[in-house]
Amino acid sequence: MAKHETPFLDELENGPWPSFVSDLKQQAEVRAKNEKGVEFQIPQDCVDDLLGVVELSYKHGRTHWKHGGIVGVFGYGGGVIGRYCDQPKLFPGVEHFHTMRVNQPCGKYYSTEYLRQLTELWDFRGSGVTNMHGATGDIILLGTTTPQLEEVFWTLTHDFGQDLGGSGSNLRTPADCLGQSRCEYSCYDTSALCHFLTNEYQDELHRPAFPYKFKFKFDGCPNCCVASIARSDMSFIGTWKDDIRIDQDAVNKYVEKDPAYPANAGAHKGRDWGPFDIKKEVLDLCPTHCMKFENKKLTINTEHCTRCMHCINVMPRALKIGKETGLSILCGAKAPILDGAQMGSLLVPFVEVNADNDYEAITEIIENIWDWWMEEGKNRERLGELIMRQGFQKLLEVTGIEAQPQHVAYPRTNPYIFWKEDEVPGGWERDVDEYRKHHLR
Amino acid sequence: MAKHETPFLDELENGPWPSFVSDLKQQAEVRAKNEKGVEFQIPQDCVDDLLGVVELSYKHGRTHWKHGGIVGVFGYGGGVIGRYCDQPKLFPGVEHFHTMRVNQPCGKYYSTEYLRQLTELWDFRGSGVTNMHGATGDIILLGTTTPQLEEVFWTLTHDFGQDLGGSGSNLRTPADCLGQSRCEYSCYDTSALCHFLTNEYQDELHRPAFPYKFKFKFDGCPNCCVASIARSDMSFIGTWKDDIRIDQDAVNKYVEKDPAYPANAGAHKGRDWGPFDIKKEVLDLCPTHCMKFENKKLTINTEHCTRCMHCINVMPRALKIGKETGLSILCGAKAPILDGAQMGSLLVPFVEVNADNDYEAITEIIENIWDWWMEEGKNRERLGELIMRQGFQKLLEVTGIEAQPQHVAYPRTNPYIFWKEDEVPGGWERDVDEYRKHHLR
Amino acid sequence: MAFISTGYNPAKPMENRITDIGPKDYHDFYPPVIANNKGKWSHHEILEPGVLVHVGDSGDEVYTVRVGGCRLMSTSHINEICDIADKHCDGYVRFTTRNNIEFMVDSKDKVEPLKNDLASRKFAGGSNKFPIGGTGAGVTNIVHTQGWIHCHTPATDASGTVKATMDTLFDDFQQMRLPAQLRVSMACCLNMCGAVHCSDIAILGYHRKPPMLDHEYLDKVCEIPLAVAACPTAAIKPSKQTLANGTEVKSVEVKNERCMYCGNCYTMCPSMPLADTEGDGIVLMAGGKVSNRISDPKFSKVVVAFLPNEMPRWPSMTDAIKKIVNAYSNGANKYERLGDWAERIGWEKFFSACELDFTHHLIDDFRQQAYMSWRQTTNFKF
Amino acid sequence: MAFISTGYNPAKPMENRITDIGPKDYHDFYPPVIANNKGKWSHHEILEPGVLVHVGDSGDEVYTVRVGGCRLMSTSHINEICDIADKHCDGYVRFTTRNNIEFMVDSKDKVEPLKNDLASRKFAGGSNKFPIGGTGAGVTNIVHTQGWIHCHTPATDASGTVKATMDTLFDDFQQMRLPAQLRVSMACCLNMCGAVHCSDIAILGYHRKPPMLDHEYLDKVCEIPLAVAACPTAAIKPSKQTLANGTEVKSVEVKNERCMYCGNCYTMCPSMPLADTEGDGIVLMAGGKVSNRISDPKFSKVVVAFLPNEMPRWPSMTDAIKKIVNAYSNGANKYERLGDWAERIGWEKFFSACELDFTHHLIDDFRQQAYMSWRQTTNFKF
Ligand code: SRM
Ligand code: SRM
Ligand code: SRM
Ligand code: SRM
Ligand code: SF4
Ligand code: SF4
Ligand code: SF4
Ligand code: SF4
Ligand code: SF4
Ligand code: SF4
Ligand code: SF4
Ligand code: SF4
Repeated sequence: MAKHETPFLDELENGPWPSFVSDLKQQAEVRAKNEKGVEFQIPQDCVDDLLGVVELSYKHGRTHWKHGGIVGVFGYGGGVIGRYCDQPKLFPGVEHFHTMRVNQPCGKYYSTEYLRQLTELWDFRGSGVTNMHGATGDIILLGTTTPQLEEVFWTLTHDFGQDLGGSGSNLRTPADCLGQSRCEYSCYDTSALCHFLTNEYQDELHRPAFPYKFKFKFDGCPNCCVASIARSDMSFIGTWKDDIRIDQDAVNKYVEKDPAYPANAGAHKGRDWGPFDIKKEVLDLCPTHCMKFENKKLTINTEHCTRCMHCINVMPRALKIGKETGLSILCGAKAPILDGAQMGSLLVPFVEVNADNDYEAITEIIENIWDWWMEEGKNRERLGELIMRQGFQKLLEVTGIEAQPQHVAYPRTNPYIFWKEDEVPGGWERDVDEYRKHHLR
Repeated sequence: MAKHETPFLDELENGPWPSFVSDLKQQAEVRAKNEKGVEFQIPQDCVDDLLGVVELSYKHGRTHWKHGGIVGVFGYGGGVIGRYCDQPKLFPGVEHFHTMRVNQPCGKYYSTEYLRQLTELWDFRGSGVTNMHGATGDIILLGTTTPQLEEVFWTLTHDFGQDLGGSGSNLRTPADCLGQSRCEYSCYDTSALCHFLTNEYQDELHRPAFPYKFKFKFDGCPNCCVASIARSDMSFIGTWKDDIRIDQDAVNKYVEKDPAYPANAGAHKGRDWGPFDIKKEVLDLCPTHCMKFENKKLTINTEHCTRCMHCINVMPRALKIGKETGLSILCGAKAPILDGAQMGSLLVPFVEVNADNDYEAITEIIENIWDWWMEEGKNRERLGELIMRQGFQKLLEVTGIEAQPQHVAYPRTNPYIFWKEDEVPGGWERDVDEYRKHHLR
Repeated sequence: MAFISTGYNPAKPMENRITDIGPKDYHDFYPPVIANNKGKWSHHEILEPGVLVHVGDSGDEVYTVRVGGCRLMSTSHINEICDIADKHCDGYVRFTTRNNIEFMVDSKDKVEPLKNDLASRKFAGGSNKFPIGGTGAGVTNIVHTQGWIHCHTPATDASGTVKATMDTLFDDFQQMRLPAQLRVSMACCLNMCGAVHCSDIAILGYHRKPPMLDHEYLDKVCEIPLAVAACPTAAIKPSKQTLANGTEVKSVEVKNERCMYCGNCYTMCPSMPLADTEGDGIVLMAGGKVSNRISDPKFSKVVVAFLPNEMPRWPSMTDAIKKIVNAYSNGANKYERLGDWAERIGWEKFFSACELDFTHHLIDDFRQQAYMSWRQTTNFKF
Repeated sequence: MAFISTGYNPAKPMENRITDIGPKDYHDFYPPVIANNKGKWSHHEILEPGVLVHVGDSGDEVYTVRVGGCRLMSTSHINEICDIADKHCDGYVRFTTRNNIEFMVDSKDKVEPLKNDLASRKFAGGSNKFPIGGTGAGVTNIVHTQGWIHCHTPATDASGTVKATMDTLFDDFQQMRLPAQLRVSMACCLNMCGAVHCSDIAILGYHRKPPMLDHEYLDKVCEIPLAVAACPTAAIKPSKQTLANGTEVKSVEVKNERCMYCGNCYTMCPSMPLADTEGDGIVLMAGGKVSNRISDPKFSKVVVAFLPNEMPRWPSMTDAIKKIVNAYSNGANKYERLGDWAERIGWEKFFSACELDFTHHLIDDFRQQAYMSWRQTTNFKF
């Protein structure tokens, strides 16, 4: 028998999509039965109370959670989000209900062995409720009490070889698309770079020294499957410099509608869009119109290709990314609070990805940016806002990168150019009396 | 013999384009000779000295004109720009060198009789140098002395039936494209409306009561030959609501390359662009792709046509603007000082142009806007800047116009919507103690 | 329930402490076929909704079956995932960047049994545990945030709005009949913990009332200067207040007309709650994207300024979403994302095609760049 | 020279005063063929560069011969225009919105004599008085401002830079071989009295040094609060200054790093001149337009941050302009305006095609909308 009546939530058990309500109810029952004989370290009925508190929110149309206060594990400035219920009498099981952010493995592959370790720990020391995964990428262990935080951390580090993720004014847990592990489009090994930098910057991840949060995300190609361009202060997106590799035979297979060569790898199979038409579907949609198909031969004018991925996506068996691969770095993406949302702005059009020298070329840029931001960033000012405030030029200056037309979508429309004194012959100090000799008052 | 040596300016007598230097020299000579026996009311050698002062600027790379100070005609706050030379000893002929702005006739047609009246007056009481025309549209009489201002004004008003134009924080001289007088594209009579409003708002034009300058310009169609959309606080641009009228025979003449039907009325005759191709030159370039040419028949899906004029421009003998004509009003255009340039923003998608009721629908909008701007505009704040500061919604509110998707290029990308208290059920006043009953601290 | 210690000693926190070891090494979690072919994949195909094959240069194949994930997930559910992965996939599984679950097998014949197993599993309430789909030109999982399950600032629930929406769009999760990918995201407040600001369709929780002021406690619980500084519109200023009982306390005052209900103050100061039954609700945005394919990434636009919180299934919201998806599905060209379609036909036609009202709230008035969104041309459609 | 009065009496300014009568009525100035066919024109054709015919529904025709106008024009020149109009055009003439002069005749046979007459007239220095052209897909007259002829704030000359440029582009004034109209505008300071902010090519005078401060006179000549308020970047503040002779005066101080040399302060206060031989010069902008044809109107972009004032013929400036025009002429499609071309090929290719350097000055850093101009995509060309 459920502890709380949940008429509102019960409605959310209907319909085909997996019901979180059904899952929570099943979990409440599992805990109530406790067939495994777990020595629950937090209230056994916490999931019942979680359902109860959410039901109350459904009744009121308002949340019943309060501010966290500062809870965490010793020496770390992040990884835990404190949370308390504002009706603890009604729902004592969730009076304290902090979450722990556990740094997910790159690419989000798991062995079941490891997952079972995690679930066992979380049944024991937490609510047994998780997010797989949080929006930043972490494994979110949702709901435990303050005394359990260090215990969970101990088990994670000592027994699982696993650290917490980020929160607070830290480097946040970096995340990547699966990249070369299972994608033919990936221009570099996203997981290798993500893993390396996560380890390289453990101190930045755990000990708040930044003006605000800072996010890294790694996309293997411009399709942006981890949405790095929209939600990371530094976004690393794979690209290439040379020609798209064309297999002309395979192109013609597409043109001939060979069933083993479905357009866009079959992504549009669910509707009859008519037979494949290379002109309509590829050439005409190429944003730069840099392709030609003549005499059964496809040519691409590389000088004008912007590597948007469209043609490759449509004909993956025929077109392959170039061989001279690397990545672009874009800076400053963030959600709208406070000054409006930003996409990442292109800072580095192309840099090689070289694991052999520990990605030197990349870490240098990161560290130059951090130095500047830590020096100049105001409290709660994201990198994107600092760039807006001090100007894109400043970002170029601190990273030692030369201005290139690639940096802009279009040059400035206003002529309000700030010159530096040393750029202007004669400088700014002038003698007004000398001037007045030629220009009477 | 020239009064001043002008080695720099002399270089500007070379080359095919009409030389202003040659013209000024000819004028200096005419004044020196004075064959007509004019009793010059300002220094006879003022044009010599004008050449001298400009030559000095060419030497120094700096202007030699000083601020105007307040000069003008009695009771008017505009129409005269004061100007003094900063080397009056060297160039006494231009020590005082004010300009008068004379309100040009709509469409800028002139009879020679009238022009000769003007030149005669200006030889007599001014420098004999003009701008035909100023950037706003006025006839600019360039250079006279303070005592002549009233005299010129007297002659203009008494003898020529001609008033001054605007300057200062006034309505500026309205200007129009030639419109229906000689253009088949004109959707309304630009000159009639321009003339009517200029007369209707003589008080606003002559007596400064505005926060800053205010400009009207009138374009007969979206080709915008008087550039109203870029440089008038209120821009009136002709448009229509119904179908573009198609003469199918004439379309086919174009398609058949009939020499009497040159593409774009012959505007591209100077280069061989190949034979006319209706698909490439019209259908494919139509920004909304709303045209079809099948079985020798051209059709336009009016619902999707944005009346950009392209197809009509290319085939003026075949395509004509619709019959249900009117104009769109756009607000706020201005040059970049101070907050960056603005184009006009669409306020009224369509309004009829009805001379019979004195353009009531239009004057109402104008006056509502002025009321608001005079109430809320800061000193030296253009309408566009006020709209930016108080929001486009405010402009809709004061003009009583309902928000329409036509008002935006795209809806807002940020969700920072300001609600009015009365739009939100229950208003904003709430009882925190009541709230705390359900949400403990 | 007795406290069981790991060995951690609060008196000596540094004793035997292990820190800064980062995440698990991903190499440990690769199924063999992935480990063997990494960086050497030739191409892929979506065989049917939810089922992909990737072919290596070596000729190796990996078949992936993708299933919908309810990312708010119990350990029981995760254990069930593990059971399946153990049974079919040699003990490996992965999660996608949009919280779907991917089961991978290394040969074609293992696909059907896996699919059948997945499809057979239902929750007690009747919903699918592991619906197959989420690939190609369709709807995939909604990325979302905490909502009433865990956060202190939401203006709506996350899991509930998502469940209602995914039920509505379920057919498109299991089919690939849309013109292109359609990505729906959800964030329960303006902080926008999902990438809601650039999704094809975004559901956003929004407050519409300025904070209440708990004057009696404010100075005790909050740092007034921090609360004042938190406000992006400078609506808050310090002020003295006299309580009902006559005592004078230090507190703050809010200029309500300047407030945009962002909740920043509440994040800094618990004595300034904003949540309100009638004030709170949903904003719908549309037309954003993040991929660089064909067109540049772009922000979502607000297309419905407000819908009330209609618990438990938000029917007005799901209706509006359905209208948008239908209109898009009928109107867009193959490969055309929702935002690209709206731009092609013009936003004025978007509103009529989707049968949505345009109201003054949808006109930007935030900061100077608002100007860029107004129409600076006579090129518009009636 | 004796003062000759019109009758105006300064002691009684209102006596017999006539005011508020507005402009002359345009009806008085229409040539008969215009008056008769107004509002009833059927179509037109550009017969050759500078020569248009408009055909009325009635069958009437008006032939227009357009000639370049140097809008800084003496009465002698205007009288000559009148002579021509009297001779050929029944005493009517018009000026265009770009300061060209249009002579109209009502039958074809009057065209040749008119053209011959116009072409035959030269200034003593050798330049054409009335060059025929300025129509169609070519260069027309440059709209411009006062410059050193009359204004107190210019950073360069207007008439001189225009003459030098029109000499350079003269062939394109007399031909129609460009892909589309190419409109050049000129403004001698940031006030931009021409519509320079949306021209295909714009020449802009620009200062690069903050104002000098004439402390000794400042407070005598200027209203300090107005000068302070004039500054858009808040670079000016009131301050006390000690002159060489020891007297303390009220004056202002300018924070040079904040100054963007706009000259607003100088407009308000003559004791803050900015003009400087080395500091002043030319900014070139490109890619703007105002017509709504095909694409929306758009702003010009800064493509050359600075070129020195090279009197009297500004060769670096005319070279750069020539390079832009040539690259455009070679690269653009028929009907494609310069800005549309640059957008199609990408601004990165514009710079290489025109052989212009890209420098950090060209990246926007003015106000928040600067952000919109940065590149928020991986879609770029190397
Ligand atoms: C858990 C998570 C949402 C989720 O359900 O998945 C989350 C939850 C919170 N976010 Fe977030 N954010 C989460 C990912 C994001 C993302 C998405 C991302 O990282 O890709 C964003 C948008 C991207 C960005 O950073 O701009 C995001 C933008 C914010 C913001 C706005 C920051 C800004 O500069 O615009 C805030 C407000 C703040 O920092 O005060 C915020 C604040 C919060 C707080 C800490 C609210 C608070 O002030 O206490 C939330 C705690 C909720 C809770 O009770 O657990 N969260 N937050 C996500 C982290 C899980 C993880 O570690 O994997
Ligand atoms: C005479 C004049 C109006 C006036 O009241 O004085 C005028 C007259 C005509 N314009 Fe214009 N335009 C005139 C200034 C303009 C301007 C204003 C400006 O440049 O400051 C523009 C906007 C330019 C811009 O976008 O930057 C302008 C943009 C057009 C267009 C659009 C061209 C385009 O490709 O964007 C057309 C259509 C066309 O050319 O086919 C047009 C078409 C025409 C037509 C064909 C209209 C007609 O049917 O008679 C006229 C002859 C065109 C020609 O000369 O090639 N007119 N036209 C102006 C002549 C200026 C000059 O002396 O050169
Ligand atoms: C598994 C996953 C990566 C991961 O590390 O987990 C992934 C995997 C693939 N993506 Fe993706 N994408 C994944 C999230 C994304 C995202 C991120 C997001 O939505 O938050 C995007 C950006 C969406 C956007 O623009 O808003 C994304 C935009 C693309 C695109 C560009 C589509 C477009 O039309 O703009 C492609 C290309 C395509 O579909 O042909 C692509 C293509 C692919 C391919 C075909 C790559 C490959 O060769 O294997 C993969 C299968 C596609 C499929 O499922 O239809 N993937 N893909 C993510 C699955 C999410 C899910 O569960 O649904
Ligand atoms: C004469 C003229 C330039 C010309 O050579 O043609 C002109 C000349 C001056 N303009 Fe202008 N403006 C002239 C048309 C314009 C235009 C174009 C237009 O009206 O279409 C603009 C841009 C459009 C606009 O209004 O935004 C223009 C934008 C300015 C500005 C910037 C206003 C702004 O809000 O951005 C100023 C600065 C000011 O007002 O202090 C200015 C100021 C001036 C002053 C009064 C400078 C001053 O502060 O004393 C110039 C007097 C020069 C002189 O010595 O005669 N002038 N001014 C034009 C007026 C002639 C006429 O009446 O026909
Ligand atoms: S971002 Fe590119 S490389 Fe990464 S998974 Fe997506 S398509 Fe593959
Ligand atoms: S990647 Fe994009 S830009 Fe390059 S050829 Fe293919 S479709 Fe065109
Ligand atoms: S704006 Fe239109 S109506 Fe006016 S002259 Fe130009 S083309 Fe003709
Ligand atoms: S006016 Fe423009 S939008 Fe309309 S049909 Fe013609 S080309 Fe297309
Ligand atoms: S979006 Fe807002 S309410 Fe939702 S989890 Fe993030 S911070 Fe909390
Ligand atoms: S909700 Fe936001 S805008 Fe309103 S007072 Fe609080 S911080 Fe300021
Ligand atoms: S642009 Fe500047 S310098 Fe030139 S006339 Fe206008 S105000 Fe004077
Ligand atoms: S020139 Fe402009 S920015 Fe510089 S001090 Fe003067 S007003 Fe301020």
